[in-house]
Amino acid sequence: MSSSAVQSSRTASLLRAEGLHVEYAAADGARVCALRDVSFSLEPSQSLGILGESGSGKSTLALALMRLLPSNATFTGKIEISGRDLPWLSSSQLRRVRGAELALISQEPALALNPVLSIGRQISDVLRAHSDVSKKEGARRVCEILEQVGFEHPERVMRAYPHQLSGGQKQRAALAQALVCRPSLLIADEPLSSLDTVTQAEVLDLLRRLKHELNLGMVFISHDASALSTICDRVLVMKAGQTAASGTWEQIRTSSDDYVRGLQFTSGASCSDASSRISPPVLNAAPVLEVRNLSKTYVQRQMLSREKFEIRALEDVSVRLMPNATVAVIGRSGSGKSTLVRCIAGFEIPDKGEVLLEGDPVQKRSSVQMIFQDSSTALNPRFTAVQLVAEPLEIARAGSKKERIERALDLMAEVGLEKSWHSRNAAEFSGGQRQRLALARALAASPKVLILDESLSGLDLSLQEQILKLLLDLHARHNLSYLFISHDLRFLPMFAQQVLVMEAGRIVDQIAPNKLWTSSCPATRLLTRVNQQLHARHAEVHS
Amino acid sequence: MIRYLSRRLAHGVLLLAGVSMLLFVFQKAAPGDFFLGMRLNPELSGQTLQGLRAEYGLDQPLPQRYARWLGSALRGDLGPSFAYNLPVTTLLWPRIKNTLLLSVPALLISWLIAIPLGLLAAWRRTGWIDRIFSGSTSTLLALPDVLLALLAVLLALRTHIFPVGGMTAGTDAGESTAGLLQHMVLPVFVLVVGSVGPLLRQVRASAIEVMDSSYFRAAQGNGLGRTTLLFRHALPAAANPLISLFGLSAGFLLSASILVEVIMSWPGMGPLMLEAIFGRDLFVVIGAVMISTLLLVLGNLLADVLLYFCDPRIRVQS
Amino acid sequence: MKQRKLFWTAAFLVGAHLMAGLAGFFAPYHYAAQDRLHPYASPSLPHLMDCSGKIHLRPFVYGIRNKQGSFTDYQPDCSAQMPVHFLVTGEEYSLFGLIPSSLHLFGVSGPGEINLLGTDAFGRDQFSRVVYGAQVSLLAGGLAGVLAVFAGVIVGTISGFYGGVVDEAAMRVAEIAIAVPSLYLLLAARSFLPLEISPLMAFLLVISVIGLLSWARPARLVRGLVMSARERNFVLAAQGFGASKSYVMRRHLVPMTFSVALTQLAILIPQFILAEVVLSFLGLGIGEPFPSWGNMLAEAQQYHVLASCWWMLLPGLAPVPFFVAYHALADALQKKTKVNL
Amino acid sequence: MRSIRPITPSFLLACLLLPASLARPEGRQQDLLKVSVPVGHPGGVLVVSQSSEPKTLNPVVAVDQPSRDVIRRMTADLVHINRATQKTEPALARSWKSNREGSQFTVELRRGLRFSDGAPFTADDVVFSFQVYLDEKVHSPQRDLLLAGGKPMRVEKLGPYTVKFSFVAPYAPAERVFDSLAILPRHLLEQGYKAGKINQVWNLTTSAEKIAGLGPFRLKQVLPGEKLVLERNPYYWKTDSQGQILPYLNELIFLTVPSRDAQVVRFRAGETQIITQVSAENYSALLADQQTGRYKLYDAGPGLEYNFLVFNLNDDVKGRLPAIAQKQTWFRDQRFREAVSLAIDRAAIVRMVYQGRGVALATPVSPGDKLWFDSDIPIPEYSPEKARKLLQAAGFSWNSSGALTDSSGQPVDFSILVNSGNVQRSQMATLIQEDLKKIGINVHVAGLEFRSATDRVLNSHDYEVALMGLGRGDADPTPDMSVLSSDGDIHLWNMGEKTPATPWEAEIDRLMRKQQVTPNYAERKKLFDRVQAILAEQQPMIFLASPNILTAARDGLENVRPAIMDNYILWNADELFWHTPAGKH
Repeated sequence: MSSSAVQSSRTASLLRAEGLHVEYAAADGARVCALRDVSFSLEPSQSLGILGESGSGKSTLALALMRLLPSNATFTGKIEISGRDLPWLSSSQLRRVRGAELALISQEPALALNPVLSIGRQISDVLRAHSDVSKKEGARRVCEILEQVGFEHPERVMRAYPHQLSGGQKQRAALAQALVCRPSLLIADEPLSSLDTVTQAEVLDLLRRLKHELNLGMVFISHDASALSTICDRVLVMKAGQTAASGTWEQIRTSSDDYVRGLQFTSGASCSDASSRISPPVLNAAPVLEVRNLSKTYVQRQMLSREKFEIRALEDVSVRLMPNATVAVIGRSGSGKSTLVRCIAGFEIPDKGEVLLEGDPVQKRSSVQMIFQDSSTALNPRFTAVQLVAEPLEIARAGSKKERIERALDLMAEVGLEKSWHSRNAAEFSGGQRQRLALARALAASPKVLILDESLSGLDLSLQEQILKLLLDLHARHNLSYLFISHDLRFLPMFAQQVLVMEAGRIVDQIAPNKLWTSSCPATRLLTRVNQQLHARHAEVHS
Repeated sequence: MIRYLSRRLAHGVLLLAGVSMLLFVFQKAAPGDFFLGMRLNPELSGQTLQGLRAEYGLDQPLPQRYARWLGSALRGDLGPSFAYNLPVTTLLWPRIKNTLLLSVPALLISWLIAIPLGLLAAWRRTGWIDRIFSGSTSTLLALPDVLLALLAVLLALRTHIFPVGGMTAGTDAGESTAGLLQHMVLPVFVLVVGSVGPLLRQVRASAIEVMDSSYFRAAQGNGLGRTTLLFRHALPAAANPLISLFGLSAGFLLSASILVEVIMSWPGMGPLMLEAIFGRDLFVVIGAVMISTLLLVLGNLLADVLLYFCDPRIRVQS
Repeated sequence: MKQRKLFWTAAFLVGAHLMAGLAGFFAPYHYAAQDRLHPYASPSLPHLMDCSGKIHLRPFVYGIRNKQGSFTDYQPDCSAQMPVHFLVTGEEYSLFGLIPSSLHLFGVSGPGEINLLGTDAFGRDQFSRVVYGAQVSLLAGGLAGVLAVFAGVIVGTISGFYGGVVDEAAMRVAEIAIAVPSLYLLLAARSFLPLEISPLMAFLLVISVIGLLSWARPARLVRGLVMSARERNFVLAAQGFGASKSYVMRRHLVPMTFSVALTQLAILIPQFILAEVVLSFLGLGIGEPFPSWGNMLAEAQQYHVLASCWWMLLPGLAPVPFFVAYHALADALQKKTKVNL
Repeated sequence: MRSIRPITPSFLLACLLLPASLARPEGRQQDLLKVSVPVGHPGGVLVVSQSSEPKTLNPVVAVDQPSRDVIRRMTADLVHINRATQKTEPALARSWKSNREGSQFTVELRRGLRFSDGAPFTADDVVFSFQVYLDEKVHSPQRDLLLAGGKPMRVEKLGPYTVKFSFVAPYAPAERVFDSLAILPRHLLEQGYKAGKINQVWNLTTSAEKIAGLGPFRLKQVLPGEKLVLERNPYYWKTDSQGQILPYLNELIFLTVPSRDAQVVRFRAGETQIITQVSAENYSALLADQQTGRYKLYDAGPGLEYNFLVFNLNDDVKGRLPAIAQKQTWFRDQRFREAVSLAIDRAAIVRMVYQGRGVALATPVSPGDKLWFDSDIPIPEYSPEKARKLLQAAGFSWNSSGALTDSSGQPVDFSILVNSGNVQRSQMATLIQEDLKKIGINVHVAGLEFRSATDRVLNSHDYEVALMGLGRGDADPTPDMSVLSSDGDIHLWNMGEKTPATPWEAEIDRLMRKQQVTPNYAERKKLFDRVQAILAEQQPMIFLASPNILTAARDGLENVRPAIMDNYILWNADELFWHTPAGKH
């Protein structure tokens, strides 16, 4: 550390990247350019945000900075860490830099920790790789760092294995592992995206605190401008592997580039515009969907163990969904939202209670359709777009094959997909397009109720907005009722008539969306507070 | 744990029963019985053979014979060998010992070779090292055991460095460990060469899976040394399928070396089994398969226990 | 690059199988043609220089004659020079058992024979037998492999999809199928076949039995795959559209097992090629006069062959290029599978 | 490789045993048998390989060759067939007298002999032994030979050293059946016999001291699956011309080496010292480096094994197996059978399969059977032309593609069933397939493993033609009756026929029955010659060839006189000795 300090005093830069260029050799021999002439620099204890939509080359940048690119990638460019030229380091020199001066935490903390090694060992291995400490001293330092990242009982965590920790805890453990050798630079690659909002806020807080305490330089990669804005001094916006804009937040905010703007703001106007088109729910009619006293308990049995674990996923949950209405269900992950919708969609059989569609037990399963969070998993990769959309028709044996294809093409057009894309595979569509495809296909089944299970949360802000608009359109045109599952409260006011808050398998609060922020229910208040924290800057801008 | 183990054991018992029943049926389906082989001896009359058949109960209907065998098997008596006039258990035991003497070291050596080499191959996954690796493992797999054993015999015959077969020198009484080791070298070598190919591929494949994972990349990103990475991080994480494979291989401890034993005249299960199968020495075959199956069951159980200790996801309650 | 590798391995395998199919053309002699005067002749490689040191442009082989007082020791006969010709007419054969032809890739003119890999106990040309033997060995491997995978996919899909009692039962039976030695069943199967069918048919039937019996391993793999696949969102979605079980299995689950099945096939076929060797070694392989790599290698266990006729071991190496190709194919498929899933 | 140890255990043992055997405990007179063979030195170990391990050491139940080979070294018989001369000579019986018609024998035993555990040998042991062999409940394989006219012989003790055997009818081979009938020690076995457990005694787990016999060696140790060690019996009853008690060797070790080829490999590598039987091809290979290998090869001439094709002439296939029944119309035609015989190149079989070390056969009796071979019967010549003429005469013809067809236009083809485990016979089948193609007969070779093939021939009769081999264990025609007589147990071509189907079969039956009760050798020979002539003419079985008995022994082993009977090389194990006393190779 001292030597790097000396060097950095000369060059005065913690990280300098010049002309980074990365190409991947694809399976068919073609070369795909993932990063094109990206340059930036970072001073000690500064933090730089990298903002961009998915596929813009952010993660490639992180890997390139760590020199961890896969073998089919070719890299050119210059990376200097504290004045040392990273690409020219030998593998043993590189080993000494990694973890000691330069550390990485990545997107999915669950995948970043070795599942079969204890947390303590994983952290102390890093420590021992870089300094010759005794076992006892090592354990002490591990304890210390675990405490620093906010664990109350570090000794217990040291003995624990990754699967015993929650998502936030895992991310904190990963952070402890990255920081145990006191690196001067931390590269954080979408550290929040797989966490629920409450945890996101906690981790973000922690990062802010550590940055100050440890004098950490940080490269923070995210697609979420509002989260970035709470932690970064400067920002670099990426688009298709290239720098689209860079500078301070002020400069970015005033950018005239549509792309750059789209990443930061939702044009609330268009949404409210759409919401005005929303047809009012028929309140006095019979509910289209009624869920009565649903209960579901999972029993987990451990291999080699006699004990059973009961997880009460749902306890006595009742929901009424009126025709043309939208009910939102919010709650932390694990609160039972998913189980509820899976029971409604018929993928799970509840222990108790019943699901009624227009007053009768669900007869035709296709009347309730579900849009999954990650649409790529909901579309068979072997099917072409038109096959996907026509599948419900094929199953229902509706019309001739030709008619089915025509109907499918029409539906594609309706959700905003070009008809000429009909022979593409799902993988060839972008995230937003896939979500549209999933919608088209759900519509093909002529459903009455559409369940939107976190259907927006995987998408960039601008895309979220577009899909939302589409949803509102369809709502009116197809006489749909929505059951909307989310942990993000931003869009709720424009969309839902009622919000149900779930915690630990129960519905703890039923409230109108505009009264969310004034609710007295602790669970609701936690959710609203966290949302506010995360999107503070966003809110600022919005106002 | 006890409940789990007992469930597995119950499966094992079911398996044993199924296997034994099937063998009885197969045996019935294969024409000729043990005593048929004596009929071409002009000195023996058909009557005598009929008498012998009756003595061993071969003239009774199949279900009855099975029931009788099952009854005695439950008491630990796997029936008599027609050829040896001995209880099968007495007959099998020394040969099982001899076979294990070959197959256990071969198994261990194969794993000891396969693990570091497989990890290394996964680590250096591109370029000529990988090409040599996959080419040579394919070649290893392609060489029939028969050819390997014959080549080993040829080698011994030409060089006189190693004995050409057997377990002890003809004049040895069989007590000398050095002599035994000398006789073990070639057959164990052949077995190792014959079995290391698939293991290497399996280790490499499992290790690659781990090395492609983000936690491995993260560990690399934290600057861990190569040995630590490979043996402390990759190996335990890649162990699951390997442990299952290891457990499975227990079932083949008695049968993997049959051909090698026959060609190199090792006094193990191989020659006995072949003789018994072709000679329709029913209870010997059933006994041997039963013990093999038992090893399979125990091997799987062992694998489960090993998994329990190696994989915290199974061990520790969440 | 990987695509290219896949292409070349597949091309090699297709070519090699075609060569086996066209054995009549590539083999200079019929597999059963005996030369009773020249058993166990060593390989005769084409020369360019004759005994007197003269160089010839056209390669030739020498005839052989018995050494004094021996049936199986030969010396080259310098007086009988037999030039090698390409695309010669020789014995009649039929391509794929259909098209009669007498064109051979190469042959020699003269009284003797060209034996690139020597001759066996009946003076039959080993090279021709290796080429013809490929037909049997590859057919055996392919047939058994396809049957095993086919049965495995069916059982595995059903067992993985329905789960519960069906799955439990199927897996217990699979355990038994893995535990029981097939040798016993083979004895039964072979003995039940009528004798008048040709040894080739008999053998193929026996190998089919082996194949059908080996369903357990692929079935387990497919089952695991199907079990996870049936929880996938698009399968749930299809069920959400009201799809029947058979629809889900047919349209979604079985196609998902294809790549695993293909990979298994590439792994199993070599195994069955080796199984043929073991069968032959035990005397349960294909009967005379049909050659297979296994029954040719089995001859080498005789001491005199082992000690003095090294070329009789060569058929044991014949599977090597096929294995390398099959494994490369399996690897490439596995990689592809990973990308797809 | 092997270090020379100063004192080997076996050498030590020799030192200990030698004085004991020289100083016999009693001065009583002993009837020792003096043999006239070259005199040798005592000591040394001989290692021999066996293709499978002995199954039992119990002479009463042993049927397999390895067990018999070992048991015959450990036990002795009353009358012994000299393997070299193929004639009987005294063994435990000092002398015997028979009555005129040859139905009663009075045997005088040697006196003062002891079993290998030191217990004395008397007539009681003989009577006990025969009681066991003849007991129907024991199912001893020896019993069948002790029946004459379907009735068992009677055994009476006339004195402590005199026993009388009587058959209900004259029994020509009586002397010969005593050969290899081991005399059992009553003191060790009577208890087991009375308990009904005689079949279970003396198995491979029995400890050495509980087993005793009158043979040259006794059990020392069994290593299961691996080897069996015999040691010198100090109480043996033969001496050489100088009065040295035989055997010379201290130990005889039987090593289990599963395949014949592996046996040759072990021998070649110097790990065994003799091989009981070498295949002709291996013999040639060994011959090539006889000098460097320091061993000698022995060709004892044609043995008693005969290989043949047998046509399925069973009557019971009619209706049950129509395809075969149809082919039987060809098989029943003597001219067809003879044509097939003429088309087979026996010389090629001898040359290709036996490397010239064998003989072509016209009858089941090979020239190796010194007493019963009939040199007047010619070997069928190889002549496809004659075969074609004969077939034409029998109404067969050839179609355009050269295939033989019968009078109804049906192409003639059949399958030859062969035991696929036997390399030589498989090779013969391949050669015959090629030969018969030349006269237009398409032959399938159907290789089945031994028991499946045997089951078809003996039980289900679901075969067309089979290629088999049988061994004539004893150079006497009587055991051949089970094959040749139409009521024989393995009357292969027509099993279980009630009455002879053809006149020539009736004639064979009559002749065979007659020879069995004719005591005079010359008369018997005439009768059996006639049988052979009928077989050669009718060819219900087409006799092919008989291999020579080929053996090998390491240099320095003396008195090796391989014979074609029993264990070809170990039959005089008591006389074998190492040229150098230590017996090191």
